[in-house]
Amino acid sequence: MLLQQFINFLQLGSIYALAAISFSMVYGIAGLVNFAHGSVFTIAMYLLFYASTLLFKITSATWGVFVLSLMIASLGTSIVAILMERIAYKPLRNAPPISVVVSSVGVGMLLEYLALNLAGSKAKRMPNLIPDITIDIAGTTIPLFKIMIIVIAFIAMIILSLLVRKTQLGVAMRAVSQDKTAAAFMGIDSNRVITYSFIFGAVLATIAAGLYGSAYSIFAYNVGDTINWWSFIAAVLGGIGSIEGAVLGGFILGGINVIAPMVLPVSSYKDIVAFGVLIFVLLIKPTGLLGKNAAEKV
Amino acid sequence: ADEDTIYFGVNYELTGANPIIGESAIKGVDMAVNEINEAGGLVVNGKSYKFAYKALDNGFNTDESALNAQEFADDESIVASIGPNDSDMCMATQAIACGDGLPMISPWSTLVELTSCEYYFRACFTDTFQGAILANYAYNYENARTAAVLYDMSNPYNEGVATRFSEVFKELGGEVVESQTYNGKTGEEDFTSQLTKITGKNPDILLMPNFYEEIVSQATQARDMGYKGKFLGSDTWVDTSLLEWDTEGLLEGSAVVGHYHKDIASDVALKFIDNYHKIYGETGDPNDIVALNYDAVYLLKTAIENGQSFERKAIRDSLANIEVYEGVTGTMTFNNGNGDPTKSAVIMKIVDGKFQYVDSVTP
Amino acid sequence: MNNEAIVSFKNVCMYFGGVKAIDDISFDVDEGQVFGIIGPNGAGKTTIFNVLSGIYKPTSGDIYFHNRRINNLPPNYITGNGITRTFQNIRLFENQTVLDNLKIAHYSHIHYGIMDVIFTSNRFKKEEERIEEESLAILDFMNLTAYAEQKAGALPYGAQRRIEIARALSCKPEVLLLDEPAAGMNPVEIDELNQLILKIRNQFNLTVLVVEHQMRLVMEICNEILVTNFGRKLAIGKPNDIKNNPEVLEAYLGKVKSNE
Amino acid sequence: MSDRENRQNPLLHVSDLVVSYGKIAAIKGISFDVYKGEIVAMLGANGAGKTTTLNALTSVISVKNGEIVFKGKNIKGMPTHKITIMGMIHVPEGRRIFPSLTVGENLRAAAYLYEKKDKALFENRRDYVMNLFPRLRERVTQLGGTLSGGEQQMLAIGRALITGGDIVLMDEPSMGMAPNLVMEIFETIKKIAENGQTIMLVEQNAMMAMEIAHYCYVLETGNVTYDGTPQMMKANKNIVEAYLGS
Amino acid sequence: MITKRKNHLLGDVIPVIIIAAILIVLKEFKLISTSRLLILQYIGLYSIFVLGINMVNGYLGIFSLAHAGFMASGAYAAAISSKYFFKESWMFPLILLFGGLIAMLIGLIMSIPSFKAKGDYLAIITLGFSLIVQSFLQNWRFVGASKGINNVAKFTNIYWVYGCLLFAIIIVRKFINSKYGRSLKAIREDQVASELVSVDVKRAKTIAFAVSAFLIGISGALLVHLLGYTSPSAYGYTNIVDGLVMVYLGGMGSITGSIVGATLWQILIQTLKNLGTWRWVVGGGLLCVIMIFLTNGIFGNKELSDAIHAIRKYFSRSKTNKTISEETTK
Ligand SMILES: Nc1ncnc2c1ncn2[C@@H]1O[C@H](COP(=O)(O)OP(=O)(O)OP(=O)(O)O)[C@@H](O)[C@H]1O
Ligand SMILES: Nc1ncnc2c1ncn2[C@@H]1O[C@H](COP(=O)(O)OP(=O)(O)OP(=O)(O)O)[C@@H](O)[C@H]1O
Ligand SMILES: CC(C)C[C@H](N)C(=O)O
Ligand SMILES: [Mg+2]
Ligand SMILES: [Mg+2]
Repeated sequence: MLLQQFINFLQLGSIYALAAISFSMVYGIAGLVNFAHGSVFTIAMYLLFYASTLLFKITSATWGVFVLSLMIASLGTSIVAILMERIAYKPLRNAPPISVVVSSVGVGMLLEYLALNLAGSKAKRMPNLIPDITIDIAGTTIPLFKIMIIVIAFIAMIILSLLVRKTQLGVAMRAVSQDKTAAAFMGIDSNRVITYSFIFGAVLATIAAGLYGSAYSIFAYNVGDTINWWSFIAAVLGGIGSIEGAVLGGFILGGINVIAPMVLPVSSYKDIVAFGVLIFVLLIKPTGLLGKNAAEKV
Repeated sequence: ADEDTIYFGVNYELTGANPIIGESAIKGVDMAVNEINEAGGLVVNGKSYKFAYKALDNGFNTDESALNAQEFADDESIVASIGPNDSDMCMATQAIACGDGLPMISPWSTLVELTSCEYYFRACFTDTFQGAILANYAYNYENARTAAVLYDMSNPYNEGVATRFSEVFKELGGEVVESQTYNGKTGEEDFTSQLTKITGKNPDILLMPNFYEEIVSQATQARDMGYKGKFLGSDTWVDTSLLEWDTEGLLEGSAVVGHYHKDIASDVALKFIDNYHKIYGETGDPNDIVALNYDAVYLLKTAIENGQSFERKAIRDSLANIEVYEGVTGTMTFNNGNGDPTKSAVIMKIVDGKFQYVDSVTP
Repeated sequence: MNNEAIVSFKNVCMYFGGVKAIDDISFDVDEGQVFGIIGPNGAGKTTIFNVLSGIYKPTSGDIYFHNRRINNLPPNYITGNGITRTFQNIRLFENQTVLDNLKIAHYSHIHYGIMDVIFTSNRFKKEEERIEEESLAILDFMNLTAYAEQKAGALPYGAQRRIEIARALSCKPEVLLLDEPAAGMNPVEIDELNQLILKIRNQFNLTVLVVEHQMRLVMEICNEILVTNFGRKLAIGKPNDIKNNPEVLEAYLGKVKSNE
Repeated sequence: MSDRENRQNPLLHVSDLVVSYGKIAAIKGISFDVYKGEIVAMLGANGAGKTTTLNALTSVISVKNGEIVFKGKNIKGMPTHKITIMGMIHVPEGRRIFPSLTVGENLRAAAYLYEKKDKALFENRRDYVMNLFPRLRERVTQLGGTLSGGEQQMLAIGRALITGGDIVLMDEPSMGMAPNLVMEIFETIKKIAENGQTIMLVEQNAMMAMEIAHYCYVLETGNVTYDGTPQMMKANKNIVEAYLGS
Repeated sequence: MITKRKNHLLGDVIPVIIIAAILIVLKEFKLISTSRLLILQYIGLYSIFVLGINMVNGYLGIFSLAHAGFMASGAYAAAISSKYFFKESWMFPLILLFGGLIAMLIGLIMSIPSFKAKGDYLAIITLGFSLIVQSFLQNWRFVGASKGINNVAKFTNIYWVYGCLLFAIIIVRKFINSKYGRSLKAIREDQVASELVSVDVKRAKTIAFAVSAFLIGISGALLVHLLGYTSPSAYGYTNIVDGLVMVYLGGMGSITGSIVGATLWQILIQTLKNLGTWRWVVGGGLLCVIMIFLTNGIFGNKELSDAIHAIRKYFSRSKTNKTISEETTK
């Protein structure tokens, strides 16, 4: 039972963590609390749904369908993300960040309700994207998809973390996030770098959607809403701009969600406890768990 | 021409958290209105009038629900209002119903407090009623002696059913071994901890009075956590999508309370189902929301024709005195001294991926 | 001697992790002096100002102002009670007018409360009038009147430096800390600044501490100079002694003497 | 290089440049040339428009009127990063260090254009910079934002040296530098020029600037009022009085 | 010389008085339907709400999401007080005050995290606070848990709403033009520099949060007594986002902007209703377009009174032209 709960925690944590880093890509680099990111997640869900439903009509090779529909959906969400960036955010590059937040709220609504109008208000069930196999670990049967979710999420996280920390592009991304003009003096095209961050964000959101869909198959047009809030919370909790932080934040939220109802006598107090813990942590570490102290010297 | 048209308002949840409610609701209303008009409209004082409605989206938002209600109340051509469906939305309009004397019929709000206002009526039974039925069913039909509940604590409906179920189940001699909640408003999708606790107590039956979109996930997780017993569901389960989604048959054997069933359907109901398929061409049968909204319109019609008046007060009085209305969702009688109809509920069981009729319960 | 000192450092240390920004520094500043602090880049000069104005709490040691220990006081309290500074990287309220920049700095010397605000009491009106007049007077003194209604951020560098000084004066300090006031000025402008600093000191009865790399300023107006290097005190003395101190020449001024 | 009049094809040619903030013109139609291998100094009082000029060259602010020809190509309105790629490097006023990147990462960001292709070049240049400013080597892992003012200035210059390019625009590189380092910086500038890079230098330290410059322009409230060789400048009483002091 | 700048209090208040007068006429002569009147009351009370948010998010420049929590506290406190203590309609001012004060008390507590945490970290702390309030109300049986409170006396009317709005505007104006207001704007730009010119940052933040919460609490109190009902679900994410949209749409740090933001958003919600499910496709698009073309919100940080000031200046200039040209030649 404990092992099972642990796996559940890992599963939920991985999904939150992945969603959080996908959010964090744009958030950390373009410095934008992107309320429309949830809509990208929603769109990813629909694209995955339609792509896989269609593909399953042709073939029954689950893995193939999984990978292929992820690719199709990633392409779709990337295009959406690029358009979104060009149309709604680029004109606001020099605006106060908060204006961009409001603009993103607008874009988010637009995309979400577009999805509602195109796909209908009926909820959908994501086909099983990961083969329905169970494995035995120490006497407990664990569905394969749970393991896969955890594995895929970890791979994505490690790749991304290396990318941002070690590569030239990663350094450029962080430079752009701090001073676009100064970055331009180094020959860095900030628009391009920001576009990359939107694309990475979209692809990661798509993977997160694929995993989410495998775990919780029924979804409607507003799935992305709460995911977005959780991602925002996780990203901040871990320390803004830190990929590892977002991962940690995601796992903590997952942990609270799994542990709180377990230890509390009355599960309806769960949210109070969860947000209480959140506030407490941020009061003790006001720059997030892994966030660097904002480098400001007088 | 316009003088011959009688309007009512529809205050419905087209956008916001659960757009499927609004979409289904308007289908039911639309069907009923068209049918009535085809059949010659409303006949009052020997004259026949066309029946029509003005629909306003409330965005699943209390401010907007109230505003819609106020707009209907102001509009003198509007005789009554149908909806909202959600209890929270309804409660925001309650003060207007009474304050301005506009009769309102909620098709689907099962919250007990709703009809404490004398202008509010409903086309459905209440949470107390269905909670009791569920408890009885669990105890007597399934011989359950221990039960557990898992419900969305952010919604008064879910809480209402769960609470009543627990009360009655205890009265009958059973024991509610675990009562677990989650918060639907924060988009919770993982219930494994709650379900682990429930499974640990090994209840005979598990009640999940939640919206059907959440059920598959909850059932899957319950099974994953090793829950072997049966599930029990409330009227928010009754939508054929639920059965389509349940590809693994996890819900087999679960029982739910609903508002009507094809197998015991009256002619009215059969015609309704038939028409629905003709108009909307959908494979699944109309869900309870469609049926209740349809009935709500007919209730209004009945009241108007009974009272032979379009006056709001008169409509209210005549609604309160409807003796028999044969609806899709059963026969209703308003004899409780308030806006609650006396009507029966249907117990159904999910067998072979279908809702199978088990029994009807009359109060 | 000690009792006359308005500001004194006693064995102050300030460490950032492994970096010893200030390492055991002691000195006294007498009232009415212009006290210079010089030293190579990263020698801890700005950090001395930072601990003195309360932004950082020193790792160890004590700081006295009028013989009162001020190590643990919050910055706004220290500023309100007589030690005010300017910044090496100008930090004006860029989007506000020059006049408002000065009015903000009056904060601790405005005597009315919330209730006066709500009821627009006479006291409120009088105080508001007073600070407006005082601000304008300071601007006039600093030759900045022309800029009063302009946004501070759009003004030339030199003007911004003077506005910073004007703003600091609005806090009614006894001790004024200037961090590289002459940076970005040409020799002619520096000469003007020298006069200005002396004028301010005399007019407002101040003690001035100034960090600067421009010898044209330091040697001209300072009564005493502290030289730091790697966070430690290298020398302290009169300008002439410092100018000819071989250690200072080696570590700071460079082999060739500055053009004088 | 005093035979400037006879030289053809300046590396950078600016004519009738007008820049304004809102309605107020900060630069009122200035022209100047910079030839390859030269150190050109631009002098002027506070607020004369020196920074504005440099910012206009690299499109940090938009140009209202005039022409900017760099390597024979009109770069007016070209995005900043493309101008950098063409070889014009800007060391801005106020240093503009990336505060949350470490010193090492700041330097690495400066090699964005070629690091992938030529890692060795980056390492060479980085070593050169670190030898020039040993303090930067000591502090590779310190966050840029916590450096002292002068240390930041070292880093800003170091970044430009790493980026390379044909012409470096320096906005008051000696600002906030200790006297001993000021001399070192001017020597470095001289050395860079000798190695073939061109320098456009904005300086308040007119004395030092003139020592190393080949040609000077004097800017007064948005207009070029004098230009000539340093010798000519030093001979001009007005200029000496206004910028060099007694 | 400097034109001495008077506080054109009337500049902001007069329009509201005029509007209110028009409303009274409309209402008393029944020239307007009750539902239009209801929209106007929403506009009025959300203007108060937004003015409150603006104190912290606009003037102080903190990205706070605490407003849902403040509104809930004000609404519930007021509802309880009118249900159990202040049952008569003449006690309505007491009810409003009670709602405002309870919210203010909570606001005082909420200012503490802002001493230490900054930016989005503070945003999440305040978000957590709002959600804790909501969750607490969902659990509290005494106030109906998720069912909320119904049968609350409908004391609110257009006079109360616009009376309170007028009060709110005056309070905010006075506040902003005092040393406290100036210090908020200074902190918004540079907290460290503010401290180093003697501004008591903690005090300024505490006061800002308190005033903000007080106004938001009053708007909540007005809302419950307008609808006669409230439930916890009204104070969740939607409320939080709506508040943000209204503040920044109008312009942060502008009183006029707050009112314009609230008005525009309420009108947008109503007019788009006819579009069915397309309403938020259009609404979202519009929001985005407005922000692109008016990057600082509709009013930016300008006030209506600035326009009056400018006009006055223009006219006075033509009169005193001579003296000014004298000054400039000097
Ligand atoms: N917050 C901090 N974290 C880490 N190191 C710091 C911090 N503040 C200062 N330092 C280091 O402490 C040393 C002293 O810095 P300080 O700013 O006092 O130098 P300075 O003497 O003012 O130099 P300059 O003349 O260049 O302005 C520097 O090496 C600097 O890098
Ligand atoms: N953002 C701005 N908005 C409005 N005016 C500006 C702005 N930046 C600069 N100016 C004005 O343009 C003129 C030129 O300024 P610039 O910064 O180019 O001068 P500078 O020669 O570099 O002076 P310094 O030696 O002080 O750096 C000044 O009068 C200044 O007030
Ligand atoms: C779930 C809701 C839309 C309907 C439910 N019967 C209620 O009373 O609220
Ligand atoms: Mg310094
Ligand atoms: Mg400059």
